[in-house]
Order: sequence, then C-alpha cells, then structure tokens
Amino acid sequence: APAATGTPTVSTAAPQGSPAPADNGVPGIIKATDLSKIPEAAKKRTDTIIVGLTNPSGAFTPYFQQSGYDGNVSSVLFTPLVKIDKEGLPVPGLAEKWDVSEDQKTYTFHLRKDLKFSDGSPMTTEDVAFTWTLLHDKNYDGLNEVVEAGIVGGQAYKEGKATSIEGIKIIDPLTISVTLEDVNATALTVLGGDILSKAYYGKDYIFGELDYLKKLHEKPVSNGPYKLVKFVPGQEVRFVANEYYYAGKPKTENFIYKTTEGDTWQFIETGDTDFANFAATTDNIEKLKKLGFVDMVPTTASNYGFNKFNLEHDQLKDKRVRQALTYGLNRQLIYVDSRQGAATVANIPSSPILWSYTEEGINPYPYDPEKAKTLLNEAGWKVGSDGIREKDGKKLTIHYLGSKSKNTDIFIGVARENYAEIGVKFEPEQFPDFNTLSAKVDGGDYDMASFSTTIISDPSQGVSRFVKGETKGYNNPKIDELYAKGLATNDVEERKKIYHEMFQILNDELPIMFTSYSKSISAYSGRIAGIELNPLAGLAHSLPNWELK
Amino acid sequence: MNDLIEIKNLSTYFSSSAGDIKAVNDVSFRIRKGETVCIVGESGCGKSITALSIMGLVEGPNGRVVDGQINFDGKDLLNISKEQLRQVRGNDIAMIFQEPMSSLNPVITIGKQIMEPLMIHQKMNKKQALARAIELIEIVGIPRAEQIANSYPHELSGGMLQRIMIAIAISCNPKLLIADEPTTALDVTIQAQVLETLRNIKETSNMSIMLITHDLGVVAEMADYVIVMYSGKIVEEGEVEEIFERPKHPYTKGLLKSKPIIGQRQEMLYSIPGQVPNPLELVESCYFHDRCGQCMSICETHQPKLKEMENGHKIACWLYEEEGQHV
Amino acid sequence: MSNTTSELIKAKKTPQISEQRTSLWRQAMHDVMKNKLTMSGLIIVVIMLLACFIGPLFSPYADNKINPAIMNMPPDAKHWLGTDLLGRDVLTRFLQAGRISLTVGIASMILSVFIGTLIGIISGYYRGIVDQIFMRIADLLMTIPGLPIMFIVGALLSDWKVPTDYRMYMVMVMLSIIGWPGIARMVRSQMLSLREREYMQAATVLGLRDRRKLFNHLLPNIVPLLIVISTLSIGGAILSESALSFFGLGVMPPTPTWGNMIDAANNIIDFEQHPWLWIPPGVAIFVTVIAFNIFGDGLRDVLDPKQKK
Amino acid sequence: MSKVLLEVKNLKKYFPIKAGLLNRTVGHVKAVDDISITINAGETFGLVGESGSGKSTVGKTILRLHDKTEGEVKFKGIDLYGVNKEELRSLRPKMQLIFQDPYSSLNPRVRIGDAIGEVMLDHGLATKENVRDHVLEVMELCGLSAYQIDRFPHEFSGGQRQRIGIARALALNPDLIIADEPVSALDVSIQAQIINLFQQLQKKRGLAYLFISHDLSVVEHLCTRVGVMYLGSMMETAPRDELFSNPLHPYTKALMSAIPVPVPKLKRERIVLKGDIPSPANPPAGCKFHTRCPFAVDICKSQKPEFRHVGNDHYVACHIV
Amino acid sequence: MSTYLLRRFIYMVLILLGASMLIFFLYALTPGDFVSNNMNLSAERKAELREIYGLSKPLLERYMTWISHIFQGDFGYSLAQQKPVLELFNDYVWNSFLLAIVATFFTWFFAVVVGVISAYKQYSLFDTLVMIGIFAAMSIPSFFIGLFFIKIFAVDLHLLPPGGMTSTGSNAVGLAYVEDVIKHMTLPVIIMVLLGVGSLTRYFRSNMLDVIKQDYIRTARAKGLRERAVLYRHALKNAMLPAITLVGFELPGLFGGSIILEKIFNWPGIGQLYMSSFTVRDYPLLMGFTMFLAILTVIGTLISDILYHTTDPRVRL
Ligand SMILES: Nc1ncnc2c1ncn2[C@@H]1O[C@H](COP(=O)(O)OP(=O)(O)OP(=O)(O)O)[C@@H](O)[C@H]1O
Ligand SMILES: Nc1ncnc2c1ncn2[C@@H]1O[C@H](COP(=O)(O)OP(=O)(O)OP(=O)(O)O)[C@@H](O)[C@H]1O
Ligand SMILES: [Mg+2]
Ligand SMILES: [Mg+2]
Repeated sequence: APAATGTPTVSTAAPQGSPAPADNGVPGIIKATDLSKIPEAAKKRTDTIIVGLTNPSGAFTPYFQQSGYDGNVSSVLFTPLVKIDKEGLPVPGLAEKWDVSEDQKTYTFHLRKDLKFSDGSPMTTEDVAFTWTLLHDKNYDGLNEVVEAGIVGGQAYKEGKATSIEGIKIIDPLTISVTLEDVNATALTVLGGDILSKAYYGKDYIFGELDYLKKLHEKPVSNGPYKLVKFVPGQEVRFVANEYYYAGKPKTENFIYKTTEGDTWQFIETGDTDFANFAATTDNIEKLKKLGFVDMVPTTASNYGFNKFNLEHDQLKDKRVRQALTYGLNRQLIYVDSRQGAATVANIPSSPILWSYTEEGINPYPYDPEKAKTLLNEAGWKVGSDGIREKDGKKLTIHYLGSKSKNTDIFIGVARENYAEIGVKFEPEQFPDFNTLSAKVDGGDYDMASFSTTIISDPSQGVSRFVKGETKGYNNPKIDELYAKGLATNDVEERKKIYHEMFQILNDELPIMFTSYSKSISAYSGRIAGIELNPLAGLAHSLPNWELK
Repeated sequence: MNDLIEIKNLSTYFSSSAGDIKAVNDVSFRIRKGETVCIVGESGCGKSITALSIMGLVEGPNGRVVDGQINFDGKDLLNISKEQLRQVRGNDIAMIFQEPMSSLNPVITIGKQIMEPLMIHQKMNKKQALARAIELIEIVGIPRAEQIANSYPHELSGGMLQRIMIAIAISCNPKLLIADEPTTALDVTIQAQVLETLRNIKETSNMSIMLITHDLGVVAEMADYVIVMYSGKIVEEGEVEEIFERPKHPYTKGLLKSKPIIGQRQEMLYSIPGQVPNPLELVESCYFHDRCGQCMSICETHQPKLKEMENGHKIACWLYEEEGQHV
Repeated sequence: MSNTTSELIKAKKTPQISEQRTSLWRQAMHDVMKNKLTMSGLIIVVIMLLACFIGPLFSPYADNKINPAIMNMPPDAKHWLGTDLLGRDVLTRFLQAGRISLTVGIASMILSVFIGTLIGIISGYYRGIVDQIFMRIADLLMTIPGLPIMFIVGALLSDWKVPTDYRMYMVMVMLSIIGWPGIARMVRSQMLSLREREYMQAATVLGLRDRRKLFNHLLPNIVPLLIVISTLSIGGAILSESALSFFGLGVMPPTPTWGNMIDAANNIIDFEQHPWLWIPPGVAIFVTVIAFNIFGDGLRDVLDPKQKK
Repeated sequence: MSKVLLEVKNLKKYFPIKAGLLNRTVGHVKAVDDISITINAGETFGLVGESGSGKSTVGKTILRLHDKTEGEVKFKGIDLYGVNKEELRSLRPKMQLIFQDPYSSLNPRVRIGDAIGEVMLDHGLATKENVRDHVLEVMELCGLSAYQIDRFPHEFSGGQRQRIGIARALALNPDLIIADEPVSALDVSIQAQIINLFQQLQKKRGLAYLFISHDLSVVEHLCTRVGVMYLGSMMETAPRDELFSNPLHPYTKALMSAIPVPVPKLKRERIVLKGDIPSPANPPAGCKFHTRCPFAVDICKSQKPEFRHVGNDHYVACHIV
Repeated sequence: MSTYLLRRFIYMVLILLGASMLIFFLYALTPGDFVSNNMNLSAERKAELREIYGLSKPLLERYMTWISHIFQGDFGYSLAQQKPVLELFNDYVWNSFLLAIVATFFTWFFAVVVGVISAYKQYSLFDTLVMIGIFAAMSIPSFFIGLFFIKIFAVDLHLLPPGGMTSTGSNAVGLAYVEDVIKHMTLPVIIMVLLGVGSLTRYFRSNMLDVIKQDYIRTARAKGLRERAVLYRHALKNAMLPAITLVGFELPGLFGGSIILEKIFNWPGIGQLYMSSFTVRDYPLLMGFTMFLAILTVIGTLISDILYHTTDPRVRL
C-alpha cells in the first residue's frame, strides 16, 4: 500500500486505490444496467484502461517517494515479496513462501523461480539484501519502516560502524533470511515489500551518497505487472503490460493513470477514465445508477477519523468531560445523515473491514445531551449565568481546529449547536490547508482537532498513537503492555483478543474522540471484467486480471 | 457671380441637459473667389462652429446643423452624402486649426501626415506624394524639408507646425482655406511669419480664405471683408475699411476702442462692461443689449435683423433701423 | 465710466446678500438621478443593502438553525429557496450572507482605500525618501503572489488569538493588504499631478499653511477618484472574498457569505441536483458587482469636471 | 516715492533636462540667465518677451516657487533666499502672484468666498467671525458682487475669475504683485476691464507691479519701466516713453513692428524675423539673438554683448548700438 | 548609456534582493514545514529529516545558502517532487505559458476591437451592452464559471474535452497533436478571456475616448480621410501607446499560471503545481517559483520602461 501522508479528516474524493469489498450491510456490487451508454471515448479504447490519479511527481522508486500518489504508480510497477489479502493477512507475492523461526525473530523468504525484472535481468536474493541494506543508509530520507523493524546490525550499519547488516543472510539465490532484535508481528509485511534491482539501482551506490538515485526515479526497472512507458508531468503516466511478470503478462495491454484533481465526475461521464472513487452518498449513488454503464462497489476505507483532544489542557484531562463531549455531539447527524451515508460512526481505532474489528463491549456513545450534562455536572462543570459551564472561574470552552472542507463546515455547524445545548462554548477555527492545521496542533494551541489516519493494514497501526506518550498527556501502562503483546505474537486469534481488550479500554477512556469510518463507492466501466477490490493493497492487487470485454 | 461659397441661414445647435445652445444662429454670408473674409468676435460667439459646420465636422452626438444651406460648387454641402463630403474635405475646402501642437498626430511623421491627403484626393503614389510633401514644406518656408518630413510633431516648434498645417491644407490646392485662429497660439514675431506665409500663398494661388480671429490687428492686416459675430449671430459685416473706419454697431465700436494701441495711449482704456450672455439663457432681444451703452427699450424685447446699408455694410442694430429702412 | 462701478451698481440691485450654498454633491446627485444606468445601479445596491440588513429580521427561521428533518429540500412554499444539507433555510442564510458579504466588501474597501489613500497622500505630498520607502514596499507586495501572504496572515492572526468570530475582520485585513498598493499608487500619481496644478502653486504663493493645503485643497480633489475606486473595489472585494472561500481563507462557516455558499456548491452534484444552493448567491454576487461597478462608473462621469462646461 | 521694493540681481534659473530610462540629467534649460531687475514702490515694471523667454520663471523664482540657481532676490531689503520656510510664509502676503490662466489657478472645489477668506485666516488678517465682512470688502473692491460669495469657480466667466484671483491676492494687502500675463487668456473686451482694474488698484493702494506680458501695447499702456527678454536674458530695459520712442535693440524693434495694428491697409515698414526661437537648452553662442537678427555682424556670433547703460536710464545688450 | 543600464541593473538587483528576503521570510513565517506534514513520523525521525533537509539550520544561514544558490542559477531541489526546481519549471511553466499567451492574445484582440468600437459609438446601444457585458464578465467567480462550462460543453454537449491538455493515451503528433491541444485549451482560454477582457476593454475604451476628442483626429477628418482610417490609423495608434507599457506587466502573468483555472481544468500548469506544493510546504519549489515571478516582474517593468521609451516618439531618447 502506498505510504500515504497524513490526510485531513475527510477529503471530498475518497482515498485513491483503496476500495474494499462489500460488507457491513452494504449491498455488494451493483451491476451496470445499460452498457450501450458507455461513452464513445471509452468505447474507442480497446486495449487501454485509464484510471484517475492526483498528480504524481515522478519519483517512482519505491521507498523514495514523498507523495502517496507516487506510491500508487510504483504499486503498479512493483510487486512486493508479500502481499496482503482483503483482511490484512499476508499472502505470497514474489516470495513463494516464508518460514518463521521458533523464537519468531528470524524470517526466511523463498523467492519464486525465474523471477525477472522488466529489463529482462534475473531477480535474486542479492537484490533483496541490497534493498534492505539501502534503506539503512544514513542519508535515506524516505518514509519506510524497515529500519524500525529492528534488523540485527541495522543500527550499526546506519551509523557507519559496519559495512553490511549482520542480520541479513543470503542463503542461495532464491533464499534469504533476516534476523530481528525483537519479535514484531508487522515485520513480515514491512520486510516483504518491493524489491529494487541491485544491478540497476545499486550500480553506483556508496554508503551515505544517495543522490545518484534521483536520476533513476523516472526510469524504473521494475518487477510488477506493468512497465513504465512514459511519464508526462501533470498529465498522465503510461504503462504497458510486463511480459516478464511472474504471473504472466496482464490481460490488458495498456494502463494509464490520468492526472485528475479531486472529484472526477466529468471524466467518468465523458469516458475519459474507466474507474473512479466517490464518497458513498445517496446523491452520488443515484447519479452513478443513472449513468447506467458503470459497475459500483461500495467499500469502507481501512482507516478511521478522530477528533484529537488536547489532553494537556486541564478541562480535557477528565475522562468524563471527554465522554460528555462525545455523548453531546450528534455524530450520527454529522457523519452519517448529512453525508448521506458516506460514513459510519466510529467508536474504536480500527476499521470494520479489518480482522481486528469488534463491537463487543464497545460503548456506541449515542447522541445523548442529557447524559452529557450529567457527566459534566459530575465533573464539576456548572452552568454559569450565560449558559456556559464553568469551574473555578474558568469557562468550558472548546477551541476546535479543522481544515477547509465541506465536512468540516458541517461539523462546525452541528457542533456549535450541540455544544451550546450542553453548555460548552465552541470556538471553531478552519485552516486553508492541513499543514497549517498540524503546525497549530504541534504548537498545542487547541482543544480539539479533526484528523483521520492513513490506511491501516495491521491493527497495531491503529493503536500505536496511544503508546508510550505518542499522544501527549495520555499514558496508560496497560495499553503499552497490550501493544507490546500484540506485536510479540504472530497468532491472529491471540492478537484479536489482545486488540479487543485495548479497544475496550480506549473506547472507555477516549483519549481521542472516534468519529467515523468513511465509505466510498468505486465505480468502473461495466465492460471491465476481473476487478476485485482490496482496500488494503490498492488497484495493483487485481490489476493483472482486468480485462476489457 | 464669382461667389465661391454661399452660406444661407446656417444654424447649428448643441443640445445639453439644460437646453439647446444655439452656437450658430441663422447666419448667412458669402465668400468670393480670391477674397479673404475675416470673422471676428469674442470667445464662444460661434466662429469655430461656423467653420466646422461648413466642413461637416460638427461633432455628435450633441451637436447638429439644424438648418440652412451651404452652396459650394453648385452643391449644398449639407445635403450630400458623407462620401461626397469627404471628397470635398481637404480637397476643395481645407482647414487649419488654432492649436498647431495638438492638431497634428504626435505619433505619425510630418511627411506622412502631409502625404495623406495627396494620396487620397490626388491619387498620388507614395513616391510622388513624398516628393510633393517636401516641396510643400519648402513652399511654406521651412528649410531642411527632407529632414523635417521624417520628424515627429514634437520635434518642431509651434510656428513650424502651424506652417506644416498650412502645407497640409494647401496640398490639394483647395478653393477655400478656412483658418481658425491660426496664429492665436503663436508669438508675435512668429505670427508675422505665418501671416506672411498665408499672404504669399494666397497671392500665388488665388484661393479664398476664411480667417477666424479675435485679433483686430490681424483682421486689419489680412481681411478684404469682415464679419463681426456676437452670441452666434452676425451683428455687423462689410468691407474692411468700412468696418474699421466707420464701425456702426456699438459692439464693434467697443471692440475697436478697448484695445490699447502703441502710441495712442489713453489714461483709461474704454471697456465694454459686463460679459457675454449665457448661451442657454438667451431670450428674444438684442443679445448685446445689457452691455450696450445705447440700449433702448426695444433692444430688450426684439431682435434686430441684419440690414444692408450703404457700401455693402450690413448691420443688426435697432439704432440704425430707420436709417436702414431709408435705403 | 468704468465697468467696475457699473457692476457694483448691479450687485446692489440684487436683494439677497448670500444665496443658498449650492452643493457640489447635490449637483452630483442630481446628475446621477438623470443617468438611468447609474441610477439603476444605485437602486440595486440600495435594494440589496435593505434586503440583506433588514430581510433576515422577517425570516421565521432562526440563525443557522439546523434541522435534520428537512435536509436538501428544493424550494417550496415554506422555504422559498429550499434548504441546505443541514436543513437550514437557504433564503435566510442567503440574506445573512449578503449582510456579511456586503459588510466585508464595504469594510475592506474602506480599509484598503483608507490605507492606500493615506500612504498615497503621504508619498505624493512629501515625496523624497518616505515616498521611496512606501513605493518600494508597494512594488514588493505587487511582486509577490498574494496567496502565500494570505496564508501567512491567516496563520499569524490565528496565532495572535484573534477570535474566530472575527475571522470576517481578518478577511477584510487580508483583502486590504492585497488591495492597498494599487490604490496608493493611483492616489499618489493623482497627488503628484495635483501638486503641479497652478492652484496649488497659488496656495503656496498665498502662504497657506500646509494643513490647509492638504485638507482644503488636495483632499477634496482626490475625493472623486476615491469614490470611483471605492465603488469599484467593493465589487472586487466581494469577488475576492469568494475566491478566498475557495481556498478556505474566507469567512468561517457556519457564518454564511455569498462566497462560501457558492463555494460549498462547487461540485457537480450540487451543481446538477441542488441548484437552489448556488443560484441565489451566484446571481447576487453577479448583480451586486455589476450594480456597484455601474454606479461607480456613472459617478466617475458625473464627478469628472471635463464632463461639465 | 523711490524706495526700492524689489531688487533682483544676476538671477539665474536652470532647469535640468531629464531623459532616458533613469531620468538622468542630460542638460539644462537656461530659463533665466542672469537677469537683474529693480522695482520701486508704486512702480510698474513691464517684462515682455516671447513664449519661452523665461518671463514666468523670473516671476516664480523671485517668489521662491522654484529654487534659484544663482543670484540674489531682495524684497524690502530682506534676502528671500536667506529665510526659512516659516519666515518666508510670513513674508508672502506682501508679495503676490496673479496667474495667466484664470481657469487653472483657482481650485475648482473651493468656494470663492472661502478661497479669499482662508488666506486672511491663515495670516491672521481676519478672525472666523469677521472674515466674511473682509471678504465682501475685497470682492467689492475688485468688482465682484456679494451674492457670488458662495459660488464655485466654474460658475464664473474668465474675466470674473481673474478678478477673484486679484481679490485673493489683494486680501493680503500686498505691496508687490507679480502679474504673469494676467490678461492674455481673456477676450479683448474683458482685457480692458482687467487692465483698468489694475490701474485703479494701483492708485488706491500704491501697489507696485511686475507686469509680465508678451503684448507690447498692453505694457505701454500700463507700465512705467519696461524690460525686454529673449531666451532668458534681458535685452533692453528703459523707462516706458524712452523705450517706445527710441527702441535700440533690434529685437525690440522687431517686436514692435510685428504687432498688427488695427488700421487696415496700413503699409508699415516691418521687420519680419527669420527662423524660430532657439531652444533655451542650447542657446546660440555670443549674442543669443544673432541667429535671427537682421543686423548681426561677426562679433555677435562669438561675443556676448554687455548690458550697457546708454543714457536716459536706458540699458541695452547689443554690439551694434 | 552603459552607465544607465548599469544603474538600472543595480536597482533591479536591489529590488530582487529585497524581494528575496521578503519571500524567504514570508515562507519561513508560514506555519508548518515539509516534515511536519507527515503525521506518521515520530518526533525523532522528524528531527532527523529536518537535519537532512537543512531545515534545522538558523534562518539567516538558510537564507544565505538559498540566495547564493539563486545567484548561481540554482533554484534548489524540490522535496516533494524529488526533482530540481528548474526542471519542474520546465515541465510545467510552458503549459501555463501556452494557455496564458493564447488567452492574452485574444483578450487584447477583443479588448481593442470592442474598446474602439464602443468608444466610437459612445452611449449607443452597442456601447451600453458592451459595458454591461464587461461588468458581467467581471463579476463571475472564476471557479464557478469553470464548473459551469465543463458541465455544459464537456459533459452535456460533448463538444469539448472536460479537462487536461491532451487526450489521455493519445500518441498524436504534428498537426493532430496541435488540434488535440487546441481542443483542450478552448474552454480555459474562453474563461480567461472572459475574465480578463472586461477591464482591458474599459481601459481601451477610455483611452480611445480621450483620443478621439483630440484635435488631430479632427484634423484627420478635415483632410478627408475615411472614417476607418481615422479610427484605426490615427486614433488607435495613440490609444494603444499607453497600453504598450502594460505588455511588460503581463510578463509575470504569462508564466505565473492560474491556480484556480488550472485546478478546475486539470491543466498541467505551474499554478496547480504551486498550489499542491504549498499544501505540503515544499519550500524550495515555492520560494524558487515566487522568486522566479519576482524576477519576471522586475524584467517586465524594465521591458515596460523600454517600450515606453521606444514606442512613443515623444519620449524617445
Ligand atoms: N461640443 C460642444 N458641446 C456643447 N457646446 C459646444 C460645443 N462646442 C461648442 N459649443 C458651444 O458653441 C458655442 C460656440 O462655440 P465656438 O467654438 O464656435 O466659439 P468660438 O467663437 O470659436 O470661440 P473661441 O474664440 O473660444 O474659439 C459656444 O457657446 C460653446 O459653448
Ligand atoms: N518646471 C520647469 N521644468 C523644466 N523646464 C521649465 C520649467 N518651467 C519652465 N521651463 C522652461 O523654461 C523656459 C522658460 O519658461 P517660462 O515659462 O518662464 O517662459 P515664459 O516666458 O513665461 O513663456 P510663456 O509666454 O509661454 O509663458 C521654457 O523653455 C520652459 O520650457
Ligand atoms: Mg474657436
Ligand atoms: Mg509664462
């Protein structure tokens, strides 16, 4: 999955390339009703599929990208060692299989036979070792977590104390093992990422000098289903099927990412693109149905939205206040009704589509102003003469930060009324872009701020923010302990239990206010067959099977 | 008849929000071949508008010629098509304006500006036109003609520009040259030069000149025939000696008396009291009555008509009404 | 007999000593009334102002009250312009929005005209180093694209804890930061040309005090220019506010402005399916800007001395 | 009555000529080039010359509307260039300027009563209470009617505006009025009214005038002494009668003969000068007039003639006199 | 002459230096930086990255490095795009330029023609309609009219493409390519012209009104010139003169891109890139681009001055 950067709570367009199968009561695929309505422009394309994508920058080397959109491109170009299935569980990619040692610290990957890069050169474990090593370079400025996986000797290499990484061992051209300092349940997927050709990307490599790579970003040598043909900045990225792809040449000869900005209605309608995601509002669904020529698949994103509380502010240190603020807010109206069902209310830090999700023992915090009032009273906040609660002469004010979007507008509109009712003064502030907002949050000048997480493929990612002071002002040793436990085992059932326990604690303590899981609808031309959507792995997951009828 | 042009009952009005301004109010006169007719009068009395009416250049949308005839060459200039009128302009009738500095296009060379009428009316080609333009510049007495032809108006002095204007005007040998205060903006010594140029040209080409001025000295020097206007009407006209030696209208008299003359110093100058009436507030009366020392009661209620008296002297004044009737 | 005395006699005949002071302004108003186009501009402006400032008082739908029961309803007898996605009455919001938009337009106009005029006058009147400094600052501001400046101002004001309810004032400030250099230049060049007028030389010869020269002689002569700039820049400011809304730098929701109302409908779905959301603010911006422009243009003609005899 | 009121010695005023992208000074217009004038109280000094000869610049430089380049200006014995701004302001009421153009010298947005009154207020010659009476007084003196006090300049004719300008100057009770072509923008019939007014006021108030004009006939009518300028330099000065009966400088002669006389068919012997007035930025060497002078000899081209006294208080700058 | 140019040049450098400081410190003041953008990074990693990017150095030092690089023609390396800034300009600026130059051409063309005619027919019905049209065009928010046009002309009528610069996947070359681009730029150009033509038309109209009142126009008529020659030969030339100086001021606009329109029409221009770089605080690109515009502005002013001094014979050197 692309290493997407943090995004504000909601963006009008649903995250690219992250659809999920139908579940959660939403009916599954809705088939196109009238294929004759397919626009001429689309009909003319017989061997090409076009998908919209916000402008990628041209940095197509995996691990060296700053923008998630470049990740979307490289996910078509590269296939990882280990893929993730729809529920977030690992499945073989370029690695045919893998073994985990008794102590769960050593992983041995077995590559498939006869793997080739797009230039025809063979791919071996040399390449794997090279890739892992490269990411430990002291000047590596990318966003990958391989270093955090804690390979034995990794840190020494990074500091220049060793010329190679001790924990990486090439056993033969098809077998490689890696040893970690500690057990880490996410290590398999982290290490099982994309592999760079050593012959190509490592030709000029000297420790500490990565600048030479920059010249290669736009000319990738890859191993995924498609090869790069041409990148036209601001316009499109063109691919052609890779004849060396391990699973055989993909069924459609050409694939194009067309640069589009935000809402892509016009391109779907005119047939300029074949695939797009929309927020799952009834309006959108109606419109898509009316188009008649698209298949629709509703999906829930694998992330969650939340309102960050500033726990360093006195009034928010009290759990009851946080709970009251949650009860006192009509989340159903804000996230579900006014969005015409394009989201559901969230109560735990995990998406409904992940295996870790549960509603058991979880308080849904239904909208209940009376309950909120009671809680506030209990917490000592009494209604003052102007209707605003106060305690020790201090008014109960919530200084809210949100970034510019229609959904923030809605939130502010509702929250202002809801909070007035329970005697809380609501002072909203909106920022033109996410960066200003996050700078403001970093500065601590807020009470509540809206965010959403990036794609979560492992439950640990959803809770890592509550661990070891990551959330300022929140410190719960029990959570720290559970978190460590959750990572220290590879047993899914055991992990489930651990995470459910964590979710219950977090749901009660509310270090943040859980807000929503956004739902989107993927729409694609009815004449494409073979689409199978995996919100955790992007389009690349089933792309080789896409076929134009 | 050797009349070149005859203006009959010309009236030109400007409409304004407060009503019509009768800039030219029922004016009739004629100009003979080879004659210089001077029109004098105070600022705003309608001299320029008379000239512009003849040229068909009264500017819309407010101004319009409401009545009259302008007979020239057997045609009524007010009744011919725009295209025909354009053929007359600059070709048969040419005009020079008061401000030489602003009357020439600042971004086009002098030579080109002289060549334009030649190419339009005389159908000359560029080369011929240029040669003729240089010739014309020499005719009006400017040295270094070729160099001048290539320069822009701002590089020349006012006197030179006015002579260039004359060159443009005479380029197509017009039958009538209208000069609207051609020397007012110039210094006396330069004025003398320009007037001399005009005189020379007139002598050599026998064209008629309609000279507009408010300087009685210039009139005396140039005119054969003088027309005195006041508030849009002709109040007196006649041969130049007649007017200067035997002025009849109190206004003409006043004008002649109020100008100091070197060597004829008086203790106090004579001055016509008051000021010209507001053109919007004119009522049936002699328009000069409230400034007139000899104002009678009839002057305040009735307008005198222009009547011919002895020696072709015409005058519009109630003082002479009886005299006139005797003739 | 000199005419001086004769005029004096005439003057004595006139009974009243001082007739009523004819006002330039009354004259201007009179001329405006006669120009149909200008007048229609003025009438529209007045109607807009009245509707927006008084209209909401008659609305049965309280300030921004959300009503989940009637979200996204098309216009009907109860809600003449329908409701928005939170069930708020569009008409009420539209009128309130007009109040804000017009206030923002007018206030930011006043602010930028004030700053621009002040700096323009100081620069043009004193010239020299002061002028140099101000004009170079203006140059610089005009060199640099407005957007980062706006982002920064927005962020700074937020850091300075300007209450969010005053975001409207922030928009005004931002608009005037962008707006003043142009105005200052115009005023300055006007000042420079006024300085050279003969009547200003006359004022110097007469030994008038500086203050009087400035306030009685120079200022009244730039007033017509200012009026024109002002009316034109009100329209500009209303438009700019909508552009600011596009970037999220505008007035903060839920406070409506025409700009953010139209921006909220800035997507194909609303465009197609909820036209009642964008037509009113769109038309209002359009009509108001036209009205102010036409009115300003007409005023310019009226106040232009060249147009008079 | 021969007290010296104004003394101008060797006054020079050069204007820089700016050109090019950087506004660099590429030369100087020698608008006034070494001019000396003395005016006694109650006297009228006429300054004639053609357009661009520097007459206005003389006037404005005397009043410190421009800075001088060189020379000395003494008014009532006070060096005008030696005083500071505030002192100068307090001296201003005694020396006034009347402009050529009655249309542009009045602020279109100031009522004439205010225009006349404000100067009195600013110089403490009247108080807010009595200023109106004072204004009416001067207006009456200048032949303006009381009912016009609250009107704006555009409601007046040219002649009336010139009166307003005069009234405004007179309100300060000056000793010297510099009149810069005050009648040349006016019609003949109105010219006479204004000239008469000038004369009357001089009688009543004992004013001295520096009367600038290009019209010799007006100057002859009004002035006691006359100076003739050409290209920034004085060519000839003399008492009026002396000058008009015995003009010495060829330029003066040419000027006089060029004036059209309102007598038709009068055959005068006339000196028509050749050529144009040279540019003051680049004046001819030697005698500045030699390029147009019908009598020029070799020495005129090379040597600047001295400004000499030739008797009868008559000064002239010419080699051949 | 050479000292002129030298002084002029020094003045330009000074202004640019001032601009560079202003630009640098303005961006430095802007809250957030490239690193703070990523919520997933730990505080240590953030510090590490800031070190790598040189964001942790003192402000003044950063400014000095930046400006000295600029003087060497090095505008830096874009953090988000992983490419040298100048290369990025090269990728995007020309697209913006294409749009702007075509739009500017038509804007001027229509402004001149309409301005001349409506001045000539002042107060006529045509003039009034033009005035209203001008104001109308001036009073539409650009993003809105963009959406409107896409909906009508692209989605509903299928007349023109809804956005982008070329048909996706097209391999057209030569004339076919040109045709493709023309089709794609039609809508944005129309909108740019609509938005820009108003004020320019007004400008020409009022210039023209001034000019046709001049004496030399009357002279031209008195010479017997045809009305068309009077208008287009004598009047227009004079009316254009003050506008010529505007040409220089258009320069930065030609390369500056249009943030809103490029976004709406998916035009691969620099304005869009600027906007997206802004949201991630890609300072090298932002500062480089702003500086680039400042340089263009200064050059534009110079060009204006030169044009002013060369086109009008009255002010020629
Ligand atoms: N375009 C116009 N609009 C309205 N009134 C006009 C216009 N042109 C001239 N007039 C009026 O027509 C009358 C005559 O003007 P005209 O220009 O003929 O006077 P003139 O005798 O030439 O004066 P001057 O000596 O000042 O040139 C004046 O009262 C003037 O106000
Ligand atoms: N402010 C100025 N800057 C530059 N040059 C000037 C300035 N004022 C006058 N001059 C020049 O100085 C010379 C003398 O001008 P001045 O106005 O004194 O002449 P004048 O005799 O008053 O002429 P006129 O009769 O036209 O009023 C002219 O060449 C003029 O161009
Ligand atoms: Mg005239
Ligand atoms: Mg002068």
